[in-house]
Amino acid sequence: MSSEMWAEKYRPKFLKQMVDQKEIVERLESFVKSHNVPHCIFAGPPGTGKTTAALCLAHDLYGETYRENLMELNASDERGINVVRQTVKTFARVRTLGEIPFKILILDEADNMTGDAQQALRRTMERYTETCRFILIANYSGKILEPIQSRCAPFRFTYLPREEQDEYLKRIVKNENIVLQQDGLDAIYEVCGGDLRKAINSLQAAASLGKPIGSETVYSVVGRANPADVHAMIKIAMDGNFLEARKRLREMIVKYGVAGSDIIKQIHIELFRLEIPENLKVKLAGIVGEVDFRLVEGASEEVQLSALLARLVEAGYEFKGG
Amino acid sequence: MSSEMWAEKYRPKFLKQMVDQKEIVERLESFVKSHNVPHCIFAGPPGTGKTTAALCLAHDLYGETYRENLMELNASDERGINVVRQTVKTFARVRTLGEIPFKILILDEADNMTGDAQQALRRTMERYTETCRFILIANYSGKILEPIQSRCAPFRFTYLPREEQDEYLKRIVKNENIVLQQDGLDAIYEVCGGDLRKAINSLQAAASLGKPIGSETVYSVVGRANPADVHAMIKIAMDGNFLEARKRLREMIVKYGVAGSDIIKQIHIELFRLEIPENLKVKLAGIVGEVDFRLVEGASEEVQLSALLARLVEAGYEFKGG
Amino acid sequence: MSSEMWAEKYRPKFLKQMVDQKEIVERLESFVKSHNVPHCIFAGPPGTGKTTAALCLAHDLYGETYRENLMELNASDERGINVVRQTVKTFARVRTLGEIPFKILILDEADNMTGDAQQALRRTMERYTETCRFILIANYSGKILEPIQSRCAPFRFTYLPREEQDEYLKRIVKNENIVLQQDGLDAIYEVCGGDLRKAINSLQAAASLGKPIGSETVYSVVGRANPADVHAMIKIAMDGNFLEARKRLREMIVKYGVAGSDIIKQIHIELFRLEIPENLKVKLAGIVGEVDFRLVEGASEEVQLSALLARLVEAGYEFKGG
Amino acid sequence: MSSEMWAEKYRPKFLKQMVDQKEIVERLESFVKSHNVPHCIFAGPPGTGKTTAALCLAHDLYGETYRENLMELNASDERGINVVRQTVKTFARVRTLGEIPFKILILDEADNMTGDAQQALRRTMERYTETCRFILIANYSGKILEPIQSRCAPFRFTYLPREEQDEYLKRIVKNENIVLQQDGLDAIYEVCGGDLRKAINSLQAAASLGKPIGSETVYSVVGRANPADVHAMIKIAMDGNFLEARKRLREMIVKYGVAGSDIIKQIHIELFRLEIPENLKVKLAGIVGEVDFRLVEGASEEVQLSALLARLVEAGYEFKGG
Amino acid sequence: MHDAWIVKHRPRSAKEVVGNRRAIEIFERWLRSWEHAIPTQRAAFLHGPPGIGKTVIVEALAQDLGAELIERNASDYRTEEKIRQVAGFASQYMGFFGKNRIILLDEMDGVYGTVDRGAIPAITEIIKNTRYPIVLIANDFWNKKFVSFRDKKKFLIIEFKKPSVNDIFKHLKKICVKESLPADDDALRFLAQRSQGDVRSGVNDLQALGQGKKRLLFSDVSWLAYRDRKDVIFSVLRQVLYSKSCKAAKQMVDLADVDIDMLFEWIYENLPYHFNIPSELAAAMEALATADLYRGRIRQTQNWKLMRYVIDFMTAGVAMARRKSKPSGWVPFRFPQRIRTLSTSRAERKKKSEIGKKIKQRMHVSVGVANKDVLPFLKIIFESDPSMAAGLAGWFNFNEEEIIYVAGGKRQANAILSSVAN
Repeated sequence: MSSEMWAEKYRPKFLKQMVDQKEIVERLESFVKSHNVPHCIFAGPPGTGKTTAALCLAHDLYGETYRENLMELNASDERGINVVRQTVKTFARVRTLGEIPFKILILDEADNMTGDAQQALRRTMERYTETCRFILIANYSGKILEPIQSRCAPFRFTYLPREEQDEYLKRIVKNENIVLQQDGLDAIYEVCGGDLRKAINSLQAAASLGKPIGSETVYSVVGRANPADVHAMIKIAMDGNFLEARKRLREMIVKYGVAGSDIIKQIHIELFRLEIPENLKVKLAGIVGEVDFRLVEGASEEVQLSALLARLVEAGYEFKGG
Repeated sequence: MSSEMWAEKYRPKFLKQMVDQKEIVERLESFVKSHNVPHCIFAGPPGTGKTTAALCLAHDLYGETYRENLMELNASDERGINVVRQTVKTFARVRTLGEIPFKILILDEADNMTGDAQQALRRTMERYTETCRFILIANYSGKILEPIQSRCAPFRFTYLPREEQDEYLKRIVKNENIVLQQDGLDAIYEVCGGDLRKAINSLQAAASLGKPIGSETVYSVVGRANPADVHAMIKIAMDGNFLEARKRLREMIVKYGVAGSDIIKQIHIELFRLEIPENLKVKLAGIVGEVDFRLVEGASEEVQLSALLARLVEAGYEFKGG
Repeated sequence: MSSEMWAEKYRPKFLKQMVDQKEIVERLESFVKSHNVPHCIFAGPPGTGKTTAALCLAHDLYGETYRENLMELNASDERGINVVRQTVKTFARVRTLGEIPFKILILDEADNMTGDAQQALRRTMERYTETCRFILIANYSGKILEPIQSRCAPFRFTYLPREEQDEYLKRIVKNENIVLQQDGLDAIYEVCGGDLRKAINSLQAAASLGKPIGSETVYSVVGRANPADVHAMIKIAMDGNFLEARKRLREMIVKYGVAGSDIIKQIHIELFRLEIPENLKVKLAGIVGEVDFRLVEGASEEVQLSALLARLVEAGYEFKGG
Repeated sequence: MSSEMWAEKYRPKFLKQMVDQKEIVERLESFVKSHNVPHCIFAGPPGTGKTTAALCLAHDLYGETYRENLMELNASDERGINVVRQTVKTFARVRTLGEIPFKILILDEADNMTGDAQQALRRTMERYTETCRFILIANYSGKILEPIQSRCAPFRFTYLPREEQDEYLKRIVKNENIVLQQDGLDAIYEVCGGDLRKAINSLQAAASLGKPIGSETVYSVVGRANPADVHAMIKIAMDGNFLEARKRLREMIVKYGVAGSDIIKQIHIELFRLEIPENLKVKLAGIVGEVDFRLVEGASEEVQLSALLARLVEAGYEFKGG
Repeated sequence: MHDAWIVKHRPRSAKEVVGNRRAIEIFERWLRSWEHAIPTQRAAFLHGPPGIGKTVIVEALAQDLGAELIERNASDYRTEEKIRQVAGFASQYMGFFGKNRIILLDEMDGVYGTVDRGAIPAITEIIKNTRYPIVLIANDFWNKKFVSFRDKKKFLIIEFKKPSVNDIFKHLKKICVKESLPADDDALRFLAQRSQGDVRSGVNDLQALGQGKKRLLFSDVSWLAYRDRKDVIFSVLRQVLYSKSCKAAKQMVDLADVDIDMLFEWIYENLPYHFNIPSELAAAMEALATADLYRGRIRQTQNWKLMRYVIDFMTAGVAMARRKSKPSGWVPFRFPQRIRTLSTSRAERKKKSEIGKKIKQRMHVSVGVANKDVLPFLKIIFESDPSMAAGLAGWFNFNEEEIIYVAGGKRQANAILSSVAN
């Protein structure tokens, strides 16, 4: 098993290699052309290429020496005010040698910074604006202070459409010489949505088993239950067979090594695929919400999931009764 | 894109430039006239001109050298007892040279100081009262110890009325040569209330996109969903169309890059604009509160938001049924 | 505005000036007469004159040189074992020169000392008993080790009765030439209970506005909502008028500059004064507590306060319905 | 008589001695052959040979000096970020002397690590990947961060099938010269499922009684090994004797150190075995779920569980009454 | 005249000490036995509540016997080194005048339990070789740091009890005579009762109230605040359990100045005895559980303002649970058993975790798993099969104490221990 991460190996190096986020790529390329980059905010869900875009931008801008003119910092790692105050300052203070008079600092998970740290960041951005441009990466731009927002050009990244993700994965499959079955591909999309990084990581983990990759492999590798199993369990419970449903639940937990909170999420998803009246779905969604919350608070998985099944049984009665 | 902050650029420099908070300005001008300033507390919500007023006062009092006779400290930055004990003492100890025998120290976010720090502050205020006057800036004066309150003249700042804020923004719009549509103006007020600083910051961020500023731009820039969209989603849910409401919700999250917890806040606001009976509002307010809390505790956003919609659907049934 | 603190200015200097705590004062006077003072514990809530009594005792005992024979230490300031071990020993070791062969050491907030520090104190008290008498000042004597309690004569200070506090304030009012209306006086008592120091501080802060002092002034100065307003809001909510209650709540927040969490505290107080069945009060306390906790956890103030009112409305329904 | 715990004495030393988990053993042997081991995750329920497999792998890899090249760490004993940062680093930093250029670190109960600790672990794994390979042992792989999972080869251990467990036990029986009756064997499987460690411990404890081992013996041993006689406690409560039930509860918690969460799980299971009407069971299950939830947040497990006992008393009373 | 009365009227000889005649007699006999030879018990450990004359009796007897008293206090022997300096020398070498000598180590409670850096072992060591009687004094003999002093063969353990109300009354009366302070018997009896056996506090009160008076009347004393003792708790409890209004139930807590956590335990212990209707018991326990929930939240968030809800539910909440419930007859209030159980089992829990660590080293499991999945089976083996147990004890490297623990008692462990010895 190669120790290289595919997510790295197949990461685009230049803006023009980026297949997705067309509109954004265009705006970034115009920055490269003009040799000028404003402070930016890259906002959007995980795995949509925010960091990749920032790295490509730097690569295109500085060429092969881009590593020297670029710094990546993770705000949530060493959260707090000191990162900003010190590391950032040190980096920003030193002038660059090349043609471009400024460096680029990528601040990942910027929306995880405390308010105080953001205040300090704001002052730092202001002071070093000539020698350093900031690219703030965030899931939610709304969590970044407005005085910072008002200094930055905003970019919004969105999830990859299914086809683009599939294409991407198939390219890897071909290159790595592995076998990915259609149901495996479906399972990856089911589990990862449009989060490309997660999809590639899951593919690599599944590939490490050395077998053709089908849906079971994917689910087991990511520690998620097979939706079909979850579906079956819900049905059994709603048919009134509490004990059998509980057995199935335990089996799934053992078989896929799923954490209780993940099972809940899956029950939530399956709920909406059940062929039951919508008002029943509504009711069940409420119950799932309650149990999800209790698990977050640290309640016992076994007790709470059993309680959930009991509620499903009840709902089943009502459904048939009413 | 200019790197100057408009909130700074358009900040009044002298008391007479302040268009709002008339009564307060008058009292402050009388201090300037008498060359005497007591310790003060400026209390009120963010963006109502507290710091501006303090700076203007100093400017009017000392003229162009006011920077030397003024110190700004943020109590929450370097919170705790040491700020007070050391920085404050050092500053207060040095006598001024000019006509006015005292300096002014602005202590921002004074209500964030710990009780111990405030005790120390109290002693410092007492000791250096001849050479230094304190202006404590706070959101809530109630969080300042009474022994300090009883030493200070209290000033209460309130939100700017809509017209004054609009006027302010329009002046900037004209000066900066940008286009702000009426619905953009409305959106800024919707989002910022009377918080002028926030309004100017949002305007500047929206302007950075280089397009005429309409409501969509504003909402997207500040990471808030368009109230009309939220409103529509609630209505759909209450009409019983759970799945469609859920779809809308997801779209909003992606489109505006809004965090779930922020959507909750908006649902809360829209709730009170719905044309539904009051007892239904009561019920929904309780539900929104519950879900808001669950998200704070770290429950799954997707599960909880579904649960919330489910409760809205239920409420809709009841409303029509009963 | 004078910078002298009224709480200091009007503090009694001699035991005979103390108008309250008659029985205790009488005992202390007999100590003075017999030139003998045992170790004492002065326990009781803040602002009931414990420190004042100790200072007066010393004054009466030593006359004008009392400062040399008296030491005040705050146990919580430099908490821990070292205060006791070192400062206290140094002071207690030096004999006095006057007629009285012992000094007096006032140890404020003695109930904040750690167990270890108290153990060390116990020994010190014993060893230096001939040259030094201790007056331990505490809110709760229960937090002081029994072996120490057993070495001390206990005095419990209680809140000033309303009339005595009023008399006190009226004296100040007359002296300072200000106008205090009856409802202002009532408001001070409401806010400060029998805490005289707090009452005087509030009076001084209110006086600084330079207007006749009514209840509104007092509440606004101390950043508390008027209990009558809170009371009315609860009643309106429990009568089922949700929107009106919410309007009132917002008005209070703006009018008095109160933080939401402080409003909750007041609702909690008012709730036990409502004329509703006793068991309903417990239920409401549960609702208030839940919301209070949610705020502590960082939930949205606005959303949660609405939820609180909603729950009150519901409780009102139940009450009337059941 | 032997002087070892049988679970250790009969623990396989080499991969080829492992009779179970064939597929896994095969993959591990291929690692040994290639002298290369990737980071691994061993996931699966307790007593399925995860630790054994890791130890065997190391033994086969390094031969008799394997102790020096292997480090065992238990995340639940030394939870938190510092273990990872420091202990791990120290170990990983020192190069090995032998043929194999890396050491092996076994991290048991890795799913108990906090998110922060796992983040730190991830970085450590990355940095020291040349000199140290990690085997993470976990019950649920789903609780391990994705970036870590994607760096590890996943292995999923499952419960031993009945025949393999039987074979294992019979070998011990023969070797230790004891008598195990068929019904005893059945009972062990009944009680232990496929948890081999528990099965062997039960066998050894049963053997210590010095009699041929039948089902009676097994049940009695397992019963005694489980100090929480929750069944009896529930009965006592439902018979109306709250004080005695509370006494039992206190013994379990204080004397035997049983965790409250284990007691409640047990109560939940016993509930469904009670001879009471179904709807009462459902009702009680709801209450148990509620208390389970509060158990986490409350200060005292005993108080919370006592409240549950009181509810059982109430239910028992109603049941008999109605 | 400036001395505090507790100093001024301190007993000068054993006869003047209030109460505890039998204890004093035993102690005196032991001290006198040193005149003939060094006894096997080289130290006496006097223990009992504060203010009943433990230190005083040592001083008085030293006086009576003409012995030199070397008195040391906790602050003098926090470390091994210090204790050797102050007591080691004195215990070996004679003074100038060849006088007898008593070494008093007072206030042993103040010796740090865990961080005493060897003070207690050093004291035991000095006692082993001392040539003069050593007297140790503490309030709480059962504290686990004194475990090494519990051996009755090596230490004379004497418990001092609270003197009777009558004894204290007489003592106070004597002082009044000396101070020429006429006093009502009622007043003195009230003070005696109030002192709850603490003679010193009784004398203190007498000075606080009587000094400078022409005559001490009952009305002069009755207003004085109670020290925080049981009867305060009792009246709060009664009010909490039987109040008809929230206000009344809550008020007591504010007025009575008691520790909230302790009060909680008292309510938790006693509540079930005062509710005889199951639904009301359940409601009351529910209220208490809610109060506990807020205690947990306070612990978790460190936000003390939530304390108001703890108080609401543990007082008003409990009181409002009552509809018709009455106790069956008069039920005395009981001391919280949980506190007692917790403190007695603390040492045991620590032992258990030590054993868990040893199992962990042998069996590749965490301490938690060791205690849950291995120890219970080990206990059965240790109870049933001494020879297998002996082997395992060796394998795990258990010490004697641990073997006794796993075997469930000394008696059961004997067979194992003798087998280990072989």
